[in-house]
Amino acid sequence: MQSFAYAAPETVQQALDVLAEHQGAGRRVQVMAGGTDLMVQMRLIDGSPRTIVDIKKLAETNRLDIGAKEIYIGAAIPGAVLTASKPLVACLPGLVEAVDLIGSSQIQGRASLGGNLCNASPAGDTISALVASAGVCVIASKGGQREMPVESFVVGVGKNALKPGEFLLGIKFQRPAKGTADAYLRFIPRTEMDIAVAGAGVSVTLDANGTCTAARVAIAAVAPTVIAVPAAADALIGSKLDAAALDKAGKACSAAASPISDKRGTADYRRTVVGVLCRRATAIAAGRAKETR
Amino acid sequence: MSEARDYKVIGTRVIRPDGVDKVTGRANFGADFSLPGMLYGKVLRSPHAHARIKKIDTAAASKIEGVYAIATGADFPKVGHEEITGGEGAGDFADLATNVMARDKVVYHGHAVAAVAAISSAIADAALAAIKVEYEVLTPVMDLDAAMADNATLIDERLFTAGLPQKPTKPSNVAAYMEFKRGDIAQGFAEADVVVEGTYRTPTVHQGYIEPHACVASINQGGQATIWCCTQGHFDVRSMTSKVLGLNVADIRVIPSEIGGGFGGKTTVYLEPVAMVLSKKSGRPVKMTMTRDEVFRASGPASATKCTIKIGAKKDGTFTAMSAWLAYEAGGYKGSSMAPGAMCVFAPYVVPHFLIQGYDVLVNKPKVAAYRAPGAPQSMYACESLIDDLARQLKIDPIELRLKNAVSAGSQAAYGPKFNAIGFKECLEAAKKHPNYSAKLGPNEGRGLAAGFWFNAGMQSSAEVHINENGTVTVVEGSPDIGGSRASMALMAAEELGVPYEQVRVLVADTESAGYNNVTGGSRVTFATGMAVIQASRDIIAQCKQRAAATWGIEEELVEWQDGQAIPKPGVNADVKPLSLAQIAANSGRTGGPLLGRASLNARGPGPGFSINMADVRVDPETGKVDVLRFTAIQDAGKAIHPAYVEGQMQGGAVQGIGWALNEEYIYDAKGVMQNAGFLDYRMPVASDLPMIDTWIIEVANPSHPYGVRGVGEVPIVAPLAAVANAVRAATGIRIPDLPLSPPRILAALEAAKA
Amino acid sequence: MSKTRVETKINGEQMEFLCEPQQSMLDVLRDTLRLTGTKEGCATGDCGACSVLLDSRLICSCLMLAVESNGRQITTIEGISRGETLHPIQQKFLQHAALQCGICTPGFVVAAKALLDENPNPTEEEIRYHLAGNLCRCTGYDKIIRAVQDAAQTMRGEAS
Amino acid sequence: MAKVFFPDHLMQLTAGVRELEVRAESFRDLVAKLEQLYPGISKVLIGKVAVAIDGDIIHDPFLDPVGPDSEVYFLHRIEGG
Repeated sequence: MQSFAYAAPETVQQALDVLAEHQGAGRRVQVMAGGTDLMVQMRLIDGSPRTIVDIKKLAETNRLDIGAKEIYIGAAIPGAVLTASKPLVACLPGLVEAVDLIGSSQIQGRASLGGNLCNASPAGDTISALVASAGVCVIASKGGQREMPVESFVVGVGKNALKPGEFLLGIKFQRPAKGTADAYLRFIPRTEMDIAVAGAGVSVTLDANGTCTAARVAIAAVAPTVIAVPAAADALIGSKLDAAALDKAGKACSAAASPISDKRGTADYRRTVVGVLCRRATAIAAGRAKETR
Repeated sequence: MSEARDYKVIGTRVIRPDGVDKVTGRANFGADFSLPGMLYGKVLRSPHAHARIKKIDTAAASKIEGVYAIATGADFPKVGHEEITGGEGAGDFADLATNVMARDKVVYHGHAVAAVAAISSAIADAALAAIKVEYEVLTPVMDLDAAMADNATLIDERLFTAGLPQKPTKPSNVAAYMEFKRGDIAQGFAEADVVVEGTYRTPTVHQGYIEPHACVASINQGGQATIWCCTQGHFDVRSMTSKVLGLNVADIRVIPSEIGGGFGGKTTVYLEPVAMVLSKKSGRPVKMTMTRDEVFRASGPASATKCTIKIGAKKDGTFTAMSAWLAYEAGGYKGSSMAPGAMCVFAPYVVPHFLIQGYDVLVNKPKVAAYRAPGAPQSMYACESLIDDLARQLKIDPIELRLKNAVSAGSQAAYGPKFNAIGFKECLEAAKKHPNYSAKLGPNEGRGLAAGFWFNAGMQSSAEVHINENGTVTVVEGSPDIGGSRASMALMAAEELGVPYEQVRVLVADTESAGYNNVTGGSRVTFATGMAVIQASRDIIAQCKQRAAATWGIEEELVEWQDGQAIPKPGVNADVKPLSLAQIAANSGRTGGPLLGRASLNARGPGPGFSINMADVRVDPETGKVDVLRFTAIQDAGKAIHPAYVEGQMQGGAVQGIGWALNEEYIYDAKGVMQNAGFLDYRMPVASDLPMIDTWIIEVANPSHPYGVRGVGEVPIVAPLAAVANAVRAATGIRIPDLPLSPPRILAALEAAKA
Repeated sequence: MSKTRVETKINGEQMEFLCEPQQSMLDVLRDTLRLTGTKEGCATGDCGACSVLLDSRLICSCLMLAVESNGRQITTIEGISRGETLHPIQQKFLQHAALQCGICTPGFVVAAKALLDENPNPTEEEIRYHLAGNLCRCTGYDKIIRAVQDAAQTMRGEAS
Repeated sequence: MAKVFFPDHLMQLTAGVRELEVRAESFRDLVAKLEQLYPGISKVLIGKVAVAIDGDIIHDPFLDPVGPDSEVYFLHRIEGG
């Protein structure tokens, strides 16, 4: 019988070696960043033995870089560190909002952006914010690093595009230009501690006249994966983000949604509310974009 | 009996005696106890909501190294039918026995079918996985409509409805029918200018105590056993375990730990008899704890209900007739809190003509247990919602409408007797004056108001008061302290004896060290056990007077007790100095031995409790989300012994009620499997969901208690459901009769109203 | 199953224990080290009863592997007060009757300490959101919030 | 004489009588007199129901005094949570 094992490599190469070795031996291997989802899964869903590879000790998964051109967020940085980073909040307030919404203060002490993304939940709070801000996954692979847009990283419910032996190092972004800002809103029945019933991440760019020149919209918990909604972005681009444009974008989100009914909400409800969230998030992003202009 | 007097310590906000241990982590709760050589017990639970057990194969599990005992229904004795002489919802010992461990049939998802004890919990898990159970799966019956349908699948083929005027000819899922009536209901409705009617549903909800059930049981080869557990009633654990296992009561010692919440849910047994069987078979102590998932699936939630209420009234608001049709889910075994629900539904009002019909109905859900004022929140939610609609229709202020019909001393309660002094009108008058009743509301905001009621309970209690050699005091009692009752006991002993509060310590003792006490429930402890503490303290005073008289060589009648010392009565010509409790205690060996006061009683006259709650909410018209902006709880406590803990009961009950109103519910799939058996998706209120909960304590003394105490623990959960629902009605203009008022339900109603 | 040896500093004291790789910090604290002040309410990170500080950061000990604590520092409820005096948060919980059954209290005290160490003057809303991961079913939170507000004031050196 | 009131669910035992007057000194005495009127009723009245004597609810009545003007109501037992 396979038993549990735990490894906490200190370099990327060591981590890749452990993955290769254990997977090669036919063992089940699971990469752990914050571990807040993994621990619950092991308790409630599948407690079967595995090798747990803890990637919290790697420099690359802990690096937070706010460069002049590029932003890099290590995959294992706990939410509490990201929300406390003023430069990051200034650049990507919507993403930080999404991070901040993952669980309680206690969860924030452990849960990471990388874990939330790799977990690939349809309701993952950060994923739509990452898509809206055009995040790119930096993946450690046997042959070196490879990159992939967040949009194509999540491939199904709980499924990501990592191949055996790979793991996520971090996510990078173009530093938002002047006049660009993001926002993320989700709906939950309480004020905290729930999984999103629906969510919307929006990034908009405004020119000097207040006209929207670029936009990205992504919605959560209304389809098997977080999805980008180009039709909603199109409704915003070229407008002054007036009520009519917001309404059109909201309707585009509702139309793009293909939700299910479950313990967290009905399909009809999710479809309606995701449109509301898109509108409200866009208004927040627009307000922020004006301030940065 | 109630004595008007100036109190020295009663009514002060002292620090509770068990407080330091609780803020430092020293206090030992149910799962904190361990014994050397202890095994870990775990339960295999049914994956089906309704099935016959055809075969259980434990052979493979028993071969696993480290497994010391396996138990199934075959290891438990057959228990005959016998009513459990508790209150509502308690049921039958035969049902209790099969609820603890299924025999031939499982009646809910999560029902215990086997248990193992192993050297570690990991090995116990492996052993559970190796037990093979063959089931014949039956159709689950998951709600009242399905259960009460003519051709319903029967959960118990031998169950015939009790209480019907005519004996039923065939079995059904309706375990019991009950009727209460007065006057002529048809005449009453004929006299009405306005008749309103509504049907309301409430979901299955859980008490939500944060501490899962836990125990350690150890039974020796001679049949003598000790159980350490978290319970609201260790004497009940003893009696129930002895019945379920056929053991001698005197052979079972139950030691209560600190208890991490109960709210009625820890008034029965689940793990204790199982741990005993495993301990007997293994010859070692066995520890069992429930996971949160097990707590939701396999302890005792509160009934889902369907209630139809009809009210007839004159134009001026006077009620002429009321009727109620109430159906309560019991779970897989009979015994819901339908009867108290039926007795409470119209209790706050004077009604000349009424008819109340109640049904106790089996469904394939866990057997319900008591939950804070069991039965009352559901039926009174329905009635108080309808009264709100009636007030609107009659254009009468909801407080005035209730005042017009409110019961007061001398009114005949719908459940029978005439009320003695009660504080319902006082609560209504206070609400009228409360600034929150006239606070301004903004757009999409609404205010709701509702009344609450609970009988409160008396029952059996006993207490001892020991005077230590330096005059300090130890109170020994047997009512597990869930909400700070040791502080109240110490206050009452200090008040009587005339000593500082800090000199009194209180011990909740085990079944072999304390006299018998009924369960901590029914809001009875401060009232009844407190009465025992007062009487035991008076026993001490009588003894002290006698010792002082003997010391002074005067007649006992010439001594009185004042401010903690014996003094000669005014006018008595004796050249003596007062004797303090400490002096008498120090001299006790010379005057007849240690000072030991005792009292045991069956407390009569627990004063009924009333409340008024007001909620202000804002409803987001686009998402249906409800935010509670203000909440005001006004309640008659009779006399608040420790006001901070009375407020705490009011605030905690308010928030449980808010949760019940807004988001809490058991969600089942078509196969009868609960989908949200965890705190993540059961959605109890969290700190950021709430405002401060404003409280006003009203004190209309209960004439049957020396200090005027009424129970305060249960009333607080009754009114919030309708207060919140009425506020949502006011904010949206729409009456949504079914709880919870979750965002999808509200948004759907808003959209339906638009269309 | 081979056990792993872990060295960690708990409440300022260097400790060593053996654990299995999949064991949670909570299980080791309670079952191996007998530090039962840290409570289990859900074991899924939803109730906060198992709150501890990991290198002064607030976490749920049920969501952390015990092996991860190697070389780290952990503060549990047993380490909040030192010596003869209670921490101001503990004192204020007692004064305000901010506990009824007390099972959630250790988690609240630890979480409140994490908040006030970081933010000495939080608003009511900040306190409520910070403590949203700690469930209490008895108090309705009112007196807990007041106790934390009062403790903050005391810790800032202001008269309450 | 004390006034005695039965709830609907006990009226099957009293042949439909809802209230009557009984001279009794105590609850025990009262039940003994009711037993003479309605044989078999004492098995239910002692141990299975609660009683309110002059508005005070008593869970396990037996020796409790009943006054000449007392009102005695039989009730379903209530315990609580």
